Amino acid sequence: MEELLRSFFDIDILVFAVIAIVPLLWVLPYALFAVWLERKVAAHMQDRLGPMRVGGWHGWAQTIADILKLIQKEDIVPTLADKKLHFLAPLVVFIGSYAAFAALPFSSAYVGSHVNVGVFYILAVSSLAVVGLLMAGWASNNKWSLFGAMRSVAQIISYEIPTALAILCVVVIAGTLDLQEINRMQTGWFWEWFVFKKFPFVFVAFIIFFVSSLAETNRTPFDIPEAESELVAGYHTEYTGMKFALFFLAEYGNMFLVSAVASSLFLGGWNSPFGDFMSGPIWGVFWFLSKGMFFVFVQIWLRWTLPRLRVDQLMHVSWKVLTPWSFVCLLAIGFWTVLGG
Amino acid sequence: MTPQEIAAKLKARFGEAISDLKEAPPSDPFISIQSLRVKDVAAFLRSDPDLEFDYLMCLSGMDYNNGNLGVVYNLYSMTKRHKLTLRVEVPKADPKVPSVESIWRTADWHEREAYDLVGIVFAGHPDLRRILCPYDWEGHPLQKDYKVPEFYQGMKVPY
Amino acid sequence: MAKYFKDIFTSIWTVLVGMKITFLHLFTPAVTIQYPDVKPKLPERARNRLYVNIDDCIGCDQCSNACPVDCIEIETVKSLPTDDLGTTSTGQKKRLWVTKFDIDIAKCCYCGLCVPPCPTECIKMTEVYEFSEYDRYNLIYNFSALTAEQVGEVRAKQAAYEKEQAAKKAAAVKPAPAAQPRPQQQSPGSKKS
Amino acid sequence: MAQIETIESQKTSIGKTVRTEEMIINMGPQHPSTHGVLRLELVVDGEIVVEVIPHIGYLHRCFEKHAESMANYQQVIPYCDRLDYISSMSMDWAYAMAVEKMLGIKIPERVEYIRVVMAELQRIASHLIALGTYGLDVGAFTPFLYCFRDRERILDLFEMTCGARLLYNYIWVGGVSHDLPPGFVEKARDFCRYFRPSLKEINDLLTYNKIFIERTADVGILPADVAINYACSGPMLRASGVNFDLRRDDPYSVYDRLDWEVQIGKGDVGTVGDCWDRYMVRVREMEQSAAIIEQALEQLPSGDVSAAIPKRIRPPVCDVYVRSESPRGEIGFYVVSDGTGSPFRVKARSPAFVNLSVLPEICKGYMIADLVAIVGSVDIVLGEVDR
Repeated sequence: MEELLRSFFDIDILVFAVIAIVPLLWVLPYALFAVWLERKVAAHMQDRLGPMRVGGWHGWAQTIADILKLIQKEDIVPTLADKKLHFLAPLVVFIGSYAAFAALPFSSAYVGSHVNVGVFYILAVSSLAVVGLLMAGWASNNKWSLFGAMRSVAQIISYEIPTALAILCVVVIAGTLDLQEINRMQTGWFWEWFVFKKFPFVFVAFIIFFVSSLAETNRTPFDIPEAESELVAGYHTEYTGMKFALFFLAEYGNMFLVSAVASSLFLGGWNSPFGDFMSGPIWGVFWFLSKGMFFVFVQIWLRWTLPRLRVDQLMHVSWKVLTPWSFVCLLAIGFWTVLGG
Repeated sequence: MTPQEIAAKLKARFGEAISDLKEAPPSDPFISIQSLRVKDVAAFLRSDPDLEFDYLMCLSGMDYNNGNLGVVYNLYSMTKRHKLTLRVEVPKADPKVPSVESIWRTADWHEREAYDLVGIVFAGHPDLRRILCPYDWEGHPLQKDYKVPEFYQGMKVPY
Repeated sequence: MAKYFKDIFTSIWTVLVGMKITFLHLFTPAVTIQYPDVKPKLPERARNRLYVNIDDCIGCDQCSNACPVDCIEIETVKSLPTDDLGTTSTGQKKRLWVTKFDIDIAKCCYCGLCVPPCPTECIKMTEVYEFSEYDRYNLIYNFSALTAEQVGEVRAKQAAYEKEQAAKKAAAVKPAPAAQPRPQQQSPGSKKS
Repeated sequence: MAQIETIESQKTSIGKTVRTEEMIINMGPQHPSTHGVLRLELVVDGEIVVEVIPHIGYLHRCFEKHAESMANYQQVIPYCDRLDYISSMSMDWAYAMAVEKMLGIKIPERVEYIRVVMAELQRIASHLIALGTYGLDVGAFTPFLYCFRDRERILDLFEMTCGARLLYNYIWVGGVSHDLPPGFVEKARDFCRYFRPSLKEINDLLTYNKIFIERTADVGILPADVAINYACSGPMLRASGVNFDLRRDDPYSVYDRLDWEVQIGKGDVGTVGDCWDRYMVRVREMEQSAAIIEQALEQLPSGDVSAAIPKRIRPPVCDVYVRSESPRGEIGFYVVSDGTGSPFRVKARSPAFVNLSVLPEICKGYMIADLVAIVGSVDIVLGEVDR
C-alpha cells in the first residue's frame, strides 16, 4: 500500500498521513456501529426492542444522533478540578487506544506501520491508557472518580501479565513479533490457525488472552473501574460532552483492538478460514474485520450476561488463576517447540 | 404466658412502679409504667427466663393532647410467643424517658424517630439526633399543637 | 486444591449456562411495545383521568369530601323555587346551580375514592392517560357548565331572592339578621388563563 | 463528635512520612445503588468500609401527620399505598386489618381469600424487584429486566382488578373495592404456571452464577441473635436461620388453612445469614407464594365482597397494634382512636426502617462493593423507611 501511495504523491509526510487516516476512517464508524450494536444486542437479550426511532430501520441513526448531541453539549469542568489534567486525560486515553491501531494488519496489503515488533508495540502503547485513566480520576477531584482510577490502574497493570504471557505463547510458536508475519504463517485452512496448534495449550492461552483482554478494556465482568452501581461512573463521572465521547470512543476502540489482536494472533487474522476460497488483500480486510467484530459481539454478550467481580476477586483471578495457567501454557509450548519442533 | 400472668409477675417485682393490667377490647391489654422505671422493667422483661421479651416490635411516641406525651412499647417474645404492651406517660414540659436502646438495639432508630416527631427526650440514648426531619428543623411535627413554620431556610414551607 | 479446580470449572460452566440463556433470548420476540405507535388496551376498570358529567351533577359535594388530597373544589348556589334545573339521568331533581366544579388533576392521586360516593354516578375515572401540559394551570379542569356571566347572574338572582326573603321575614317577625352574603370570590372562569 | 473521635483513634501511621488515614465519602442520596434517596456516610480505609452512618428522611412525607389530619379512616389508605410503593397491597391490608380490629367487624370469607391472593401476588412482584435490583447492584443487568417482565404480568392482573398498576387502594376497611373481574382466576393460574420456569431461568442466569455467589456468599453476615435484637423481620430475619413468619406464627386471615412452608436461610454456599441467603429466601418464598395463590384460588368461595364495608367508620376509643407479613417483613400499624371519625394517631412500624437500622452493624470491614451488595440484600424501599 505504501508503494501504491508513493506512486501518487512524492512527499513522505502526505503518504504517512493518508496511511494514518485509514484506521480512523474505520474507528469512527465502527464505534458508532458498535454502540448501536451493544444497545440492540442488550435490548434483544433482555426481551426489549432498544432504540427504534431515529433513522427508521431499527434506530440505526441513534448513535449518530447521540454523538451530535454530545458534541453540542456544554463542556463542564468542576471548579476544583485540575484543569490541565482534566483536559489532557481523554486525549491520552484516546491516543493510547488509537496509536495501537497503527500496527494492526488489516489485510495482507495494509498495515499502518510495518514494524517488526508489532505485538510488542501494541502491548506497550495500549498500556498508555492507564496514565490517562489515572489522570482523569485524579483531575476530577472526585473521590468516586479517584476510586475508579485506582481500581482501573491496578486492574490493567495486573492483567497485562497474563495477556503478555498468552501472547508469548504464540510468539514462541511463530518465532517473530511481526504481526504481518504471524498472520502469514497461519495461511491455509482454519486448522492452520495457531489456536488449534499444540492443542490444548494454545487454546488455553487464547482463552486466557480473551479473558484478560476483557479486563484491559474494562468490560464486564471486570468493569469495576466504572462499576455503575458502586462508583456511579468511575473515572469519567465528571466528564461531559466531547471529552466524555472520547472516553467512550477509546473504550470501544480498545474493544476492537483486543479483538483484532486476538484474531490476528490466534485465529489467522486476515486469512480466510477456507484455504484459498475468498482470500486475497480485499477479502483479507473482510475476514479481519468480521473476526474482530465477532469478538466484539462476544464481549457485548458477556457484558449482558454476567455480574461484576469485586476488586479482590479480580486480583485473585489475575494472579492466582490466569497468570499461573498462562505460565503453564508457555512452559508447555516452549518444551513442545524445543523437543517436538 | 397470658398477659394476666405477666402482669402479676411484674407487679410482684416492681410493685407501685407499674399499674395493673388494663383490658378494654378491642384495645391490646397494656400496663402503664412510671417513666423513671422503664429501663428496669425493660431489662427485667428481656432477661427473665419466663418472659424473655427479646423482640421490640414497635415503639411509638404519642401526644395524648392532655398535656402528656407518651411512649408505647409493643413487645414480643420469639421464644415464648407472647405479647405485651407497655405505656409510659410523661408531662410535656419535661418529656424525659430512659432509653431502652441498650436492651433492644432496634430501639435506637425508633427512639430517634419518637424524639424527632413527638419530642420525647430519651435519657441515655447514645446518639439522639433527628432522623426523619432535617437536622435543623424546629419543633416536633406530631405534637398536637404543632404549627407548621412558614419558612425553612428561606423557603416557603406550605408550598 | 480440589476446590481451586472445582471453582474454575463451576465458573466456566455457570458462565456458559448464562451465555446460553441470554443467547436464546436474543431470538425471542420482545415483550415491550413501541408506545406512542402501539398502545396497550387498558382494562375496563382502569383508573386514569377523572371526568365529570356535569349534566348529572347535583352538587352534593360528596366526592370532594371523599378526596384525600382535596383536589376537587365545588361551589354551589341554591336555585330559586321558580327555577327548573331539570333532572339527572338517574331521575334525581337538581336543586343547586353548580357554579364551580374544579378538579386539580395535578394533585389527583387516582385513588378512586371519589367515584363510589357519587349518588348519580356522574364522576368517573376514564381511560385517558395522556394529558400532560406545559402550564400547570391548564391541569385545573373546570367542569362547571355555567359561564362567568351566568354565574354572576345566578348569584345576583339568589342574592336578590334571599334579600327578598329576609325582607319578608323581617316584615313578618322583626328585624332579622341580614341574609349572609355569599362570598363573591373569583369566578371559575378566571382560572382558565 | 463521636464519629470524629473514632476516626482519630483509628488513624494508623506507618513510618514518619507516610501516613494513611480514613477518607470520609458520601454515598447517596443520588447514587445508583442506594435504592432511592438513602444517604450513607462512609468512613473508608482505601476500599475497606470502617464505618457506615445512614442518613434517612430525604423522602419524608409526614405520613403520620397526614393520617391524623384526614377526615376519615378510609382516606388514609391511599397514603398507605405510598408507604411501600412496591407492595402497596400489603400496606393497605395491614392498615385495613388494624381498623377492622378496632371496629370488630367480621370479614366475608371471599374477601379474605381475595386478599390472600392479592397479597401473595404482591409478594412475588415485590420480591421480583428485590431480585432484579439486586442483580443490578452486583452488575448483572439482564435479570433485572426479566424480573420486570414477569412483574408486569402481575401488574396487569392488578390493573384488571382495581384499575391501578402501582398504588391500588384496593383493600378497604371491611372489604375490597371491587370483586375479582371475570377471567381473573384463570389468568392468575396461568401466571403461576408461567412463573415457575421463568424463575428457574433467572436462577440459572443469576442465582447459581459463580461470580454472583462469590460476590454475595459470606458477605454481610447477620447472626440470628443480632437480627432479633435489631427486630429484623421478613426475609432478613429468616435468612439468619430464624424460623419465624407472621403468616404462620401469628396467623391472620386464612393463612392457617393453606399449606405452605416457611423458608429459612440454610447457608448453602456460605454462612447462614449472608447476602446470598437473604436473596435465596426471597427466591424460595416466591415459589411458596405461587403455591399459596394456587391453593387460595382453588378454595375461593363465592359471595359478596362489599357486605362488610361500613358506611361511616367510627371506632370506639381504643388503640391497637396489628402486624402482618409484608414482603419486607413485619408491617405494623399502631392506630389510636379517640372515638371520632378520624384517626388520633397512626404509627407505621415499617419493616425496611427497622431492617435498615442493622446496616451499620453488618457492614463493617467489608469493601465498598460489598456494601452495595449488603444494602441491596436488605431490600429497602425508601418510601417506607422515610414515610
